[in-house]
Amino acid sequence: MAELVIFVLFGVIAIAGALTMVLHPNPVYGALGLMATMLSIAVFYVVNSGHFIAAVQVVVYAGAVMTLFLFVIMMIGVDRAESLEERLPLQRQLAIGLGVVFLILIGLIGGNAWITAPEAAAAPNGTVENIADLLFTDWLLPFEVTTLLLIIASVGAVALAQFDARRRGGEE
Amino acid sequence: MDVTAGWYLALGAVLFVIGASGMLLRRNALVMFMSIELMLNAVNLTFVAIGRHTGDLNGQVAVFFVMVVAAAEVVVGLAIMIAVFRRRSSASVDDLAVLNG
Amino acid sequence: MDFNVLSLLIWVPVAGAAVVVGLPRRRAELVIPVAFALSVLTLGLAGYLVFEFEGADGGFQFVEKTAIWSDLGIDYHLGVDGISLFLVALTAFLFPIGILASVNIELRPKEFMAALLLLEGALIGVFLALDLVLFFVFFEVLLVPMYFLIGMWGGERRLDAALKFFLYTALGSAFLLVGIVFLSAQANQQLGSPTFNYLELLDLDISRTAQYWLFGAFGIAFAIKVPLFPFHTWLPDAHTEAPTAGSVILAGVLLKMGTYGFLRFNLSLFPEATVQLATFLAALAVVGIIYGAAVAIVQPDLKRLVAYSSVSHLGFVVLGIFALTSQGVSGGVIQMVNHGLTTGALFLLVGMIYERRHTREISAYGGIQKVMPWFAGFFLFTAFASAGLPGLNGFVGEFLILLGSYSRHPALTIIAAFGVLLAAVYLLWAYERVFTGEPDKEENKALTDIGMREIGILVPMVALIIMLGIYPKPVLDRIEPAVERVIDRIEQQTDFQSPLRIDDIALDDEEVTP
Amino acid sequence: MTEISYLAIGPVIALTLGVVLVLLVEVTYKPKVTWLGAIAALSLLAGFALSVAQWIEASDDPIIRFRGMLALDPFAAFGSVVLTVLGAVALLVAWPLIVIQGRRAAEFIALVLLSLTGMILMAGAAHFIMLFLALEVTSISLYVLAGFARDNADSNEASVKYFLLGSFASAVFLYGVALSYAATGSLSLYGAAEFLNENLLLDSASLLAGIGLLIVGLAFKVSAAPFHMWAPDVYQGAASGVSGFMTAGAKVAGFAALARVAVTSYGPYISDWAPAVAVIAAISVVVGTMLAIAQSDIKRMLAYSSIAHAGFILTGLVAGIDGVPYVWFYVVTYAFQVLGAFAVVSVVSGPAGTRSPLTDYAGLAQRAPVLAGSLALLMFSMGGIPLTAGFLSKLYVFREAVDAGYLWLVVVGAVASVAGLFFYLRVIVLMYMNPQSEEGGVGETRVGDPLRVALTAVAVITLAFGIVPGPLLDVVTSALPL
Amino acid sequence: MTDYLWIVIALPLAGAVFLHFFGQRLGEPWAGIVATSTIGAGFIYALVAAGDFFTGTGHGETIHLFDWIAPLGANAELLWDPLSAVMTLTVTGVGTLIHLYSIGYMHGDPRYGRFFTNLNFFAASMLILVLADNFGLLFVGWELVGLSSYLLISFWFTKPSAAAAGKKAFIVNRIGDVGFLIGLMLILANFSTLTYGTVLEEPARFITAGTATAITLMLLLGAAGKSAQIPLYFWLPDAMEGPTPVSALIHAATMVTAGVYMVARAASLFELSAFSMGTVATIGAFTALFAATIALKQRDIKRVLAFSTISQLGYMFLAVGTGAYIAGIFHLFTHAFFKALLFLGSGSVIHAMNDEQDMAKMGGLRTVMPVTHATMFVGWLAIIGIPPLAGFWSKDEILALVFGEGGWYGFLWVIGLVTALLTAVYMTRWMQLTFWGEARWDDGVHPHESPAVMTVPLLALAAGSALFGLINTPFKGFFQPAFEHFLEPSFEAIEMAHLPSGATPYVLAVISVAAAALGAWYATRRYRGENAFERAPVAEGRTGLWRWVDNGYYVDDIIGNLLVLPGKLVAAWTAFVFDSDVIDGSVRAVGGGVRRIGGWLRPLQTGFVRNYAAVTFAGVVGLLVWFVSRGVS
Repeated sequence: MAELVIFVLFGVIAIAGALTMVLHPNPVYGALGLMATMLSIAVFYVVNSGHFIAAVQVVVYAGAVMTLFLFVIMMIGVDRAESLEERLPLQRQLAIGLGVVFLILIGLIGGNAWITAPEAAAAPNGTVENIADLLFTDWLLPFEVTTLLLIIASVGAVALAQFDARRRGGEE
Repeated sequence: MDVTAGWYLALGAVLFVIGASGMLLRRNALVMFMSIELMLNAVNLTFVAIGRHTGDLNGQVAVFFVMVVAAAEVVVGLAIMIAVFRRRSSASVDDLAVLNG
Repeated sequence: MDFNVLSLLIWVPVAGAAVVVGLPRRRAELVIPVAFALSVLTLGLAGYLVFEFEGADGGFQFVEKTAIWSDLGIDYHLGVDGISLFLVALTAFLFPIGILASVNIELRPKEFMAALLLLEGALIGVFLALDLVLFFVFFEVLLVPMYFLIGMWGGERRLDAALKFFLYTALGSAFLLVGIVFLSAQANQQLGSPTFNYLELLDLDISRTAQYWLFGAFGIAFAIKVPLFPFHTWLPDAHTEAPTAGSVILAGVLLKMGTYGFLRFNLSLFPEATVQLATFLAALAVVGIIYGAAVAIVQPDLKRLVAYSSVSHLGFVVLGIFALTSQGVSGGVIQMVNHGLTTGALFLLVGMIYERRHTREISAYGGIQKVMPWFAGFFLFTAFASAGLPGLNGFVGEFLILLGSYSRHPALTIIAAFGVLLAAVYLLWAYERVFTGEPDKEENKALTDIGMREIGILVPMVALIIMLGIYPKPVLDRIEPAVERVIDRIEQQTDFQSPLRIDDIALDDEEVTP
Repeated sequence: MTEISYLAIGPVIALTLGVVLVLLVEVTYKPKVTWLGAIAALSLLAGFALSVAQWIEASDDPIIRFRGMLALDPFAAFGSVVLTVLGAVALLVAWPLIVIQGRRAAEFIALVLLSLTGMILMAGAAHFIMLFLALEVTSISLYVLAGFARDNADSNEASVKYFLLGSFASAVFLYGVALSYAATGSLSLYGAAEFLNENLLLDSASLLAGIGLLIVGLAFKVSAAPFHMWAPDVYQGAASGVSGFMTAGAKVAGFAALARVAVTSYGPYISDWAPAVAVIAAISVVVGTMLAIAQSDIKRMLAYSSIAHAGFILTGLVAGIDGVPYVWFYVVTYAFQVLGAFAVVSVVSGPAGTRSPLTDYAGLAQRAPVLAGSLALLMFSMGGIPLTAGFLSKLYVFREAVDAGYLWLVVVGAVASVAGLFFYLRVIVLMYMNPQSEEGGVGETRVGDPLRVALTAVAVITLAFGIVPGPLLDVVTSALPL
Repeated sequence: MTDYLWIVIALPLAGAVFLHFFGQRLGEPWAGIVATSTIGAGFIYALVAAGDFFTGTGHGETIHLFDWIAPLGANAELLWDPLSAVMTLTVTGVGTLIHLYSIGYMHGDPRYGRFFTNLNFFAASMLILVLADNFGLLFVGWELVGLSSYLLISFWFTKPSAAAAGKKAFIVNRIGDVGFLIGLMLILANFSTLTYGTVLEEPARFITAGTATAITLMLLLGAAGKSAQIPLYFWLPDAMEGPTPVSALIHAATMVTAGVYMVARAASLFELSAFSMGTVATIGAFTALFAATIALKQRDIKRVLAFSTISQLGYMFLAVGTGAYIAGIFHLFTHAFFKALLFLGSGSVIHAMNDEQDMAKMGGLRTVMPVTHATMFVGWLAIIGIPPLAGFWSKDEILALVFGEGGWYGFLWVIGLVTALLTAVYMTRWMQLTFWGEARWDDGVHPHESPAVMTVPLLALAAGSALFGLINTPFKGFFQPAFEHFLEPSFEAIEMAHLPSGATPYVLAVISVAAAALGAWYATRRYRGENAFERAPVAEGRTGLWRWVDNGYYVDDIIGNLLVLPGKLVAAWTAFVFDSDVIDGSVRAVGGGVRRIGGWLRPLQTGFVRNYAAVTFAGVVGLLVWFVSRGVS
């Protein structure tokens, strides 16, 4: 019963946050809405015994990523309400129509059987220990591959966004 | 009334569709990007819910990796946005339509 | 002697192309002699082939078979029978002539000769291939040198013509490819292993419906190549814009790939559909005969006129093939050779006059028999050969075709006979306008008659035209057994009975009752 | 731990080492760019050698390593052989572009190597999350490469578009992974296959929806219609020197992943996914061809043609496991062709250029016979003219599709390939037969040595495998996933 | 001897080949001498080879030379029987004389050698025609004489009218040849071979009367083309553009009789169909009358003779159509002499008048050209049928045999008789305007007698015209019908027409001679004095009927406007509207359409990334629809 209350409450918050992001003319509000959604999802993680990822969700997503977003919004200077008028023909109808059809299709799936894999008696316990246990055995290789992603992120960021300083150096 | 995994899956699907619609509806590149993040979050929720149902912790580990990917993507993505939009004071992708046809 | 003469026939010219391209720039004067020598060598090989060919055998001879792309059952499988023998010989014969006719090419002669030699190898390959994919490879790849021949060395509208030629024929090839692939899938199901081997595919049991579709797929490719009405419009453009050697080869050999394809593949592989559709194709052929001739009559351009005459003549070939009688089919085969010679010669002649006056307009000429009597003589001779004058080669084929197809398509054949009349009309009318009267234009008065080189080009063609007209027996004797096999096969596979079997003719008079 | 196999990740390690070295050397010594190239070349060479070693090892004893994460099978080994060679040729092609990057060259080289690493992992991934990671490694590097020329508006636009749409597709792909996970309870490709082999699903909706979304994600990477919209803009907006690599690499890796996922995990459901793949193939072929005809810029034309080729390759995939060798054959030969074609473009319109109007090619045959000859050969091959690899590729995939009962798809493909000839021939017409060839044409014609080597390699591959496909066929027929 | 019969063909053929290469170099008169001697030698050879037929001991034999188109039974095989012997002798005999004559006539022509090449070639072709043992080889000769005719008519090719006439002759002949070809198709379809041996020996074994009618009518079309009968006669008058010896040899004596020969040769086929026989006879009779009426008003010295030839050929058709094959061949034989004579004589006149052909500018030549006039006088008497000259015997035999058939043939006899009257009129007019009366020469024209090389053949032909009738008189003893006996072996199995019994033939002879005499008398009266050449036979002026006759009943105009012109228009429409717009237009439309579709699709690639996302998402949804519908049970 408690879970139902939590699901409804944070479910509504999550959807509201998501809709705010999509519909609010000001990207800053949008970012905040998304942050609300993310925090709600963190709550759901906790409910589903995903303690570790709930923490990561809060720290990385809500904390770092969304901050970064807000920072860039400010930096580019689009921290103000913008027109939501649609200039592309059919675009809005398509977006809503396709979204509805997509939901109906997913609903059809859910109407039968979401999960055909065998059901377990108990939910897994996503503590740091348990996660680490998996992460450094079964998931060793993906864990190492993430380093590649980090290299790419840093090299990419430098290659794209680093201005002036080194170029000046190069040109001298 | 038990909250089963299906509930979370449904919620995930709704969030995913909202994210996808955001891609189509908003012309602000940053908002579009946030929509993608929303979609990834929706999928993450799905993963966790399925993992709960099947008693499989791998679902949660997968979420961890998605987060890593998302973080890297955000770094690069925002770098691209900065490189492209910094001098424009606008983040409208509708302004980027020189290449067409 | 034991050597792979068929392979040599294909690869000597191809290697020749490589040699020509490899000649150093400063030895440019060697290009034409080398190319010519290699084409003559090929002709020699073809001569050897004709000479060594066992006439009474209707099957494939000199067969070579090596698995090349074995995973799909694609073999390097060559063989020659009475049907392909003379087409190979014709090809080998026309190329040295084409090369000699092109000695005045100024733009990139090296590439020109290389393209010609490549074309020769591929063309011979088409006629020798007994593997469907191999056939298709040759069939398709020769578009490339031909495309360049038209596109680089052609007339004013060469770009459009080259593109149209390539795309139109490639469209047909696409259907052919689908048909071939489908056929091999059938083989996979029935024989248990994939194969494109013509001889093995003959054993397939193809349903009637599938036969219709396959006949259509193969048929469209070949009908475009022939070209049958209404797929003919690429032909006048391509023929007209191509350089002389290109036109000669195009008309002389390239079109024969279509009729050869019909005969080799459609008749043998899809006998049921052939019997059912024979009248339809014969009808298209007859429309082509009359239509091509009628359009040729009013052409203001000499080369276009000859091009349209090809449509008409090839109609005869198709009519003969779909007569499904021994005489008709034999006539079709020999007419392929004949048309190659006569129309080839006509294109050479048009090329010669074009070189002098740089116009193909009939109205630009008049009375040039007076200044170019030799040229006029050759032209008239060739025109009559083309119009099917007895004693010359064209007649033998047309006669066999008309008489052979009457018993199967009486009404159509009677209409086709008027093509013979129209041929006389357009050729003689053109001759009258170009050659007779007093030369009234200044440019025409100054024309010089053809020289020794040009006569040297024409004489072998004329000799063959006469020889085939008077004594076609060696050719017919070699063609017939192969043709008989085709007809036999149709009779075995269907309930069709060919009228006019050769055996009937030999019947003792006494045994015949009305 | 026997699950750790250094051989299985040998090429990845080699390339990663190369990346790290390039970056460190650059930071430390700021050497001439040639040195950086040498390091990259060495790492590619090592990667290639290790890939060959993988092949030798795996053809006897294919196995999954890293606890179900990475396959060490002929399929993966072949993929990494091809990709290392492709990477080497791509670096040769991109060399003039690298040189003009100045001090940013190290980053460029590093990103190329990184994306290659991702591609190699895509070919070997045996786990959906592993595949997702590999996909992202590849994609994110390519996003950066597309926008590498920061000052070029076209490049900017391309990278934004590529990034947004690519991430969108990744999210869709990931949702597919989730649905598949829901259906099978496994995130491993082989785990899923095992589950599906052992259990007959009464209700396969979530599985099939998952398959569908997975196909979308990978079809996006290989630019199959209707998930192709990004491709023309991105290939055009990227610097000419690197668009070839983007096209070719993404195709090889994308099809490798698609083939493995489709035939190993979902092989039993071929009757469900093959029709969908066939429709995608048909749409790709038709849309790619039709739009290519209407182009006046050769880069866009090549992009649309690559969409059509994606369709042709998918035609082979509808036959399932039987078609995989021919998918390989097609995608490998095509990858080199498209790389070669863009190489010519990068000369004519400059390595950093983004536009390459067809008019630049008028009379190219006179100004640069080598370039024109190579491009003509590639055009004929892409058009499917015999004696080129392009013809045999088409023949093979057509045959497989007919065998699988997709005659209609083959008819569509065959007709479209003729229509396609129209624009391939148009390039040749311009280069060889243009009436204004004397005055027309402004493009560059100087060909450097690296490019010469690359073009020769491409031409040899195109011709050799068009005439003697046997060796490659022998290899691809055994390059099957475990 | 007969084994080497091919020599008869080979001689002129070799002459033609030799002269083709060396004729121009040999020049005058050697080229002519070579040509004449080859055909002359052929004549002698044929004469010797025919020895057995003269003694009545010979019978037909075939000589196989080599296989030609064996599948059709069309091989190079010669048939040597009395019929072909007669034809061979006529061709070579008259041919030799005309060759000889040409040596003089062609004097000074720049293409002297080429002329004899063609003339020799014609002789060879004609010999192939008459010696063939199957319809295939017959058709070879049939077409080759057409070719020679074309070459010789347009010999003076710089004259546009000559070139056009040659073309017209060939094409009109080809119309007939198409019919002939269809006939051959029918023959092959029914007999499986073209060999005479099978086809002509009791054809009833293979075919019904209906089939025979079809075959023979088709063959008749061919014959009508070659022999200038209605409806394909109109090329022959134009053919007079050729040099006069050509007109004499080809368009009077030999080639144009090929049709008659062919009908006689295929008698056993024609016999099976009464309808075909009637058609042959009727066409012959009406052509005879029709051409004779046109001849009445012609002013060109050669055109009169041309129409006369058509008319006389009509007699021959009438004969073979009646079953009077031998009489037909006999008339063919005598006609060869007197018509060749008349043509050569007119050639002599033309030569003397500096190539003038208009009779309005002649007259009174009797005195300056005595030899020519004398020989022409013989020819005139022969053609109008005055006994005992050749024309009388042959024409009268035909008329008598036709009369004897009765019924419809009785009507045809009347036409024949009227034609005989008209023949006398126009031939007398011809003599009157050319040789008699006063001279109407142009200034500067000084007629003179021709050289011996021309007059000797005239004399020889005149002798033939005068005497050869006697070889086939219906009497006993010395004047027995030798010609008939000679030919009989060729018509053994054929039912021949019979002469009426009793005195009727003599009465008929008297009637026809009277008609001829009447016509001649009337014409000498009518065409005397000023401007006789403008005068119509009855009534004055160029009005009404006579205007029609003057213009050959406007047949050429009708054909030109109703057949040729619409034909050209249809062809032009086909070529420049249908072919280029409809057929090629649809090809281009397909090509252009593909491009246009590309053009239409291009704007869909808008460049807006959100559109791209929408399309992608639509693809996602589309794919999901498929997959979910497959998965949801």
